[in-house]
Amino acid sequence: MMHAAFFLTFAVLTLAGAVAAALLRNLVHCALSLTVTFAGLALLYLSLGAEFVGLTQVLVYIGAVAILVVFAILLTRGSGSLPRQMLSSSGWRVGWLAAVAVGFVLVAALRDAPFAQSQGNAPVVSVKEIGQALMGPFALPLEIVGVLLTVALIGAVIVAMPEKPMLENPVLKNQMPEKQGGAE
Amino acid sequence: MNLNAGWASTGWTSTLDQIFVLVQHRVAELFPPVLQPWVAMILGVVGIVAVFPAIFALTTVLERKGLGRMQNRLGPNRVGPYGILQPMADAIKSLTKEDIIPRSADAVVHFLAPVVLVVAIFLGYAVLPVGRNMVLMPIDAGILFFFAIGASTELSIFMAGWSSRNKYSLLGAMRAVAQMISYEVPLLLSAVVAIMMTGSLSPEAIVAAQGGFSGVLPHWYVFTPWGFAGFALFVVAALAETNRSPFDLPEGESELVAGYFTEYSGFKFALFFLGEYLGMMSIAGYGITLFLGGWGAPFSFLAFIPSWAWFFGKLFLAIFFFIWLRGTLPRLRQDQLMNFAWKFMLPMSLLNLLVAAAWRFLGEWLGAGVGAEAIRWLACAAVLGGTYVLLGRAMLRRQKIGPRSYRYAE
Amino acid sequence: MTLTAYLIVAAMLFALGLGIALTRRNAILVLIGIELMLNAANLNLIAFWRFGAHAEPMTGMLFALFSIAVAAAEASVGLGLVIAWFRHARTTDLDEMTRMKG
Amino acid sequence: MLGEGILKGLAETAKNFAGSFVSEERLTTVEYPEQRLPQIENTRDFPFLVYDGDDAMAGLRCVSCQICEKECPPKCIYITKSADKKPDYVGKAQFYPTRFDIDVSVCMSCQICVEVCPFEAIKMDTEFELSTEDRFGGLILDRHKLAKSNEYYHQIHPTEAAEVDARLAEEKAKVEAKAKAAAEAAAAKAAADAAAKGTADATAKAAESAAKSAEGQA
Repeated sequence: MMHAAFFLTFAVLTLAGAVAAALLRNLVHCALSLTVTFAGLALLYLSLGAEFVGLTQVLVYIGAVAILVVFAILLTRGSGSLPRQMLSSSGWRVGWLAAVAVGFVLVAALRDAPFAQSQGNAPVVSVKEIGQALMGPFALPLEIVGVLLTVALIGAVIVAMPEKPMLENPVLKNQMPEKQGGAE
Repeated sequence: MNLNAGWASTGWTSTLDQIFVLVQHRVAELFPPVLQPWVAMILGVVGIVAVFPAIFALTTVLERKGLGRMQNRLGPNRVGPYGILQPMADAIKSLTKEDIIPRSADAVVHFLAPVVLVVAIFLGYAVLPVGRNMVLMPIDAGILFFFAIGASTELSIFMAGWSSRNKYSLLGAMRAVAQMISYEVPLLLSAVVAIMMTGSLSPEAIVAAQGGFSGVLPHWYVFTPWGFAGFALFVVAALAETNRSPFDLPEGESELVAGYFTEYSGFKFALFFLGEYLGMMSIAGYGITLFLGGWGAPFSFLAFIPSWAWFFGKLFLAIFFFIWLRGTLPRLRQDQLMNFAWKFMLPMSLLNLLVAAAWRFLGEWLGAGVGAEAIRWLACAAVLGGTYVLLGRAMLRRQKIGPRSYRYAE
Repeated sequence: MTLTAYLIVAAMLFALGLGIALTRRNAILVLIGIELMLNAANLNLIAFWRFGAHAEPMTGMLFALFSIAVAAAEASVGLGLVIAWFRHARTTDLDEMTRMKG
Repeated sequence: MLGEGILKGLAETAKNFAGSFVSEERLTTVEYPEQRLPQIENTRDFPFLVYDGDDAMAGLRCVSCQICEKECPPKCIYITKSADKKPDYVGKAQFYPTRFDIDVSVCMSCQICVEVCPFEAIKMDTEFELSTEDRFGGLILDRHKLAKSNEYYHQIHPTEAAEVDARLAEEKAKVEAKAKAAAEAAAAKAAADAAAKGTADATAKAAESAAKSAEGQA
């Protein structure tokens, strides 16, 4: 009973945040409601007994991704409210139709799907066991994730680095048209 | 609740040590069994919500008096004996002030920001062991919980700065968020050494691992080379993380009025103030837990003093150190701040991880014995100290400023 | 609560994320939609970890952790690309990103 | 080495912190309402009006020339000139202010009014505890509040007041000498006239006033 109440609260929080992110006009509000969704998901993980994942969700999504999104919005001057026609792309009816259809199909399929469900308690996984698993059987994925994160870090820095002006770029310099003289 | 094994003391000292836990149990037993865990939980929450704001109130006046003494002044001494009731006056003032919301502000976000900040910071206390068996929520990944909560305060600071529709607020918030993100990396990495050595993310386990004495001296992590380096890095990163001087750029009065809470007044401003000090105290509490033995006594012959008294004593010392630094150091520049985070703190904390790992394996290879211990100690200290000197020299070289040249004068 | 309830929440979240990614014009919002879909997948993983008949208790959880790490990398690179594009074209509007060159 | 300066600074503040408990001399502040620093002689903040004699309103040196009102940069002086005249310190008939208000909350203490006053009538005060709850009643000082005796002026700025008095006496002496010379000339003329007309009234009057002013000067 208690668990059901918690589940309903967290699920409503999660979905309400997502709906708000879909409908709000101000981009920063969208980002903040996205944070609500992340928090709701973290609470769902905690209620499922996945303590470590829930806390990682908070640390990574609320602490880093949400901040990143917000910074990106401000850096691209998108913090004001958008006019209605700027909100959605031209094919938004088709898009929402597709999304609702996918959701409907998924929900309908899941409702009747015969999953083998264990009714026992949550599997107890201590942080120590997670660490040992990461260093033992999951060492290779861990290394790959490490490499991926490093590459992403360097890639993001290079992509977002200010571009050199054309005149300093040796390749583009030769392709520049000759300066038009005689401008008064 | 099982008391720590090997903790031998007479009856009344252990009663005094556990007095709050016992009171909690006695009160909870008055209720039907179904409600008992909830009552115990609520009592714990009430305790934290009462004690730490009270310390905050005391800290504000002590800070002002301490700063005054450091600047050869007396500090506030008008309200009550020795000015000790100053927080009351401040509280009355901030509660009776008009609550101003700028006309163009985003009212909802503007209102939510201080609330979210204070709630998040209070959550951080949930896993902080303030005494033996005195932790509200003994979870396995307590330290991770604290860092996750700490990371989420950044968002509320952004909310405050953005929703005010004020360029100073926004600049202050941007500075604060950039600074907090930059210093979160060394903060986490410097804490990791203690976690590595304990082999647990639980604050209680970390405190327990630092228990025990060799001779009269305790086994605190701060007394090892990697522990000392980790502690120093943690303190610097904690200062930056809580926007304390000398890293208080986000609220640099001379250029940003008051940073992200420029547009807040009255009770909301008081909430920000409260949040700032509570954040400082919680991060100091975790620093104590990670490196200074938590609630452990510093000498074996003083172990009869209750554990909570030790914790709060250490907390007050940490707060005094923060005040001392504030009275001493001028504010950094933004470029110095970022340089320091990425070019000094990050390499140092990464090296410290390496040294901590080396310490562990050197201990296995060299075996026990005073000579082996000394070699291990000196080797680790030499690596850390040498790198500190080299990196420090590099930092200082960059700062050297040539003689000023004038284009038109002279 | 049953496994199905969690899965339905995840499915609805996925549909919402898909809707955002398909319909919104701002590139950052599209990234937000993709994040939501990834999170829905994570919720599925954790729900199956909790309720599934687990021969290996660690795998589901660790998969979710790796998924979070990958999502973080994806977000950082994606937002870096958006900022780079904005610097180039002064817009984050996907309908206006019609040039292949540059 | 990095951090050396921080340690030095920490030692310095620690010395201050501990020292402030040991020796009172280290404390640079005074407990204001109870303790006060002695004012230096040149302390000055807001203007006041000097009067001579006992009656404040009768003895005001101000002749309502309104130069200060015009020169005041923040325009905080308000003067209304009288319709009638009354004799000033040299006995010359002058206008006097029926209204002389200074809005001290606007005044910026620049002292230009003092510099431009040709009659040494407006001087700078040292009174600074002017805070009040009443903005318009308490901070717009009228001529009754502004008038302060020459003795008070001597008390707060002795050197400056002595200089002012000397200057005024000199001026007065000059005026009197002139008056005397004029009187004597007049007397001579009057005597000549009296000789002609046989009336000595004017002579007596002039001689009397000259004697009186000589007495006053002494």
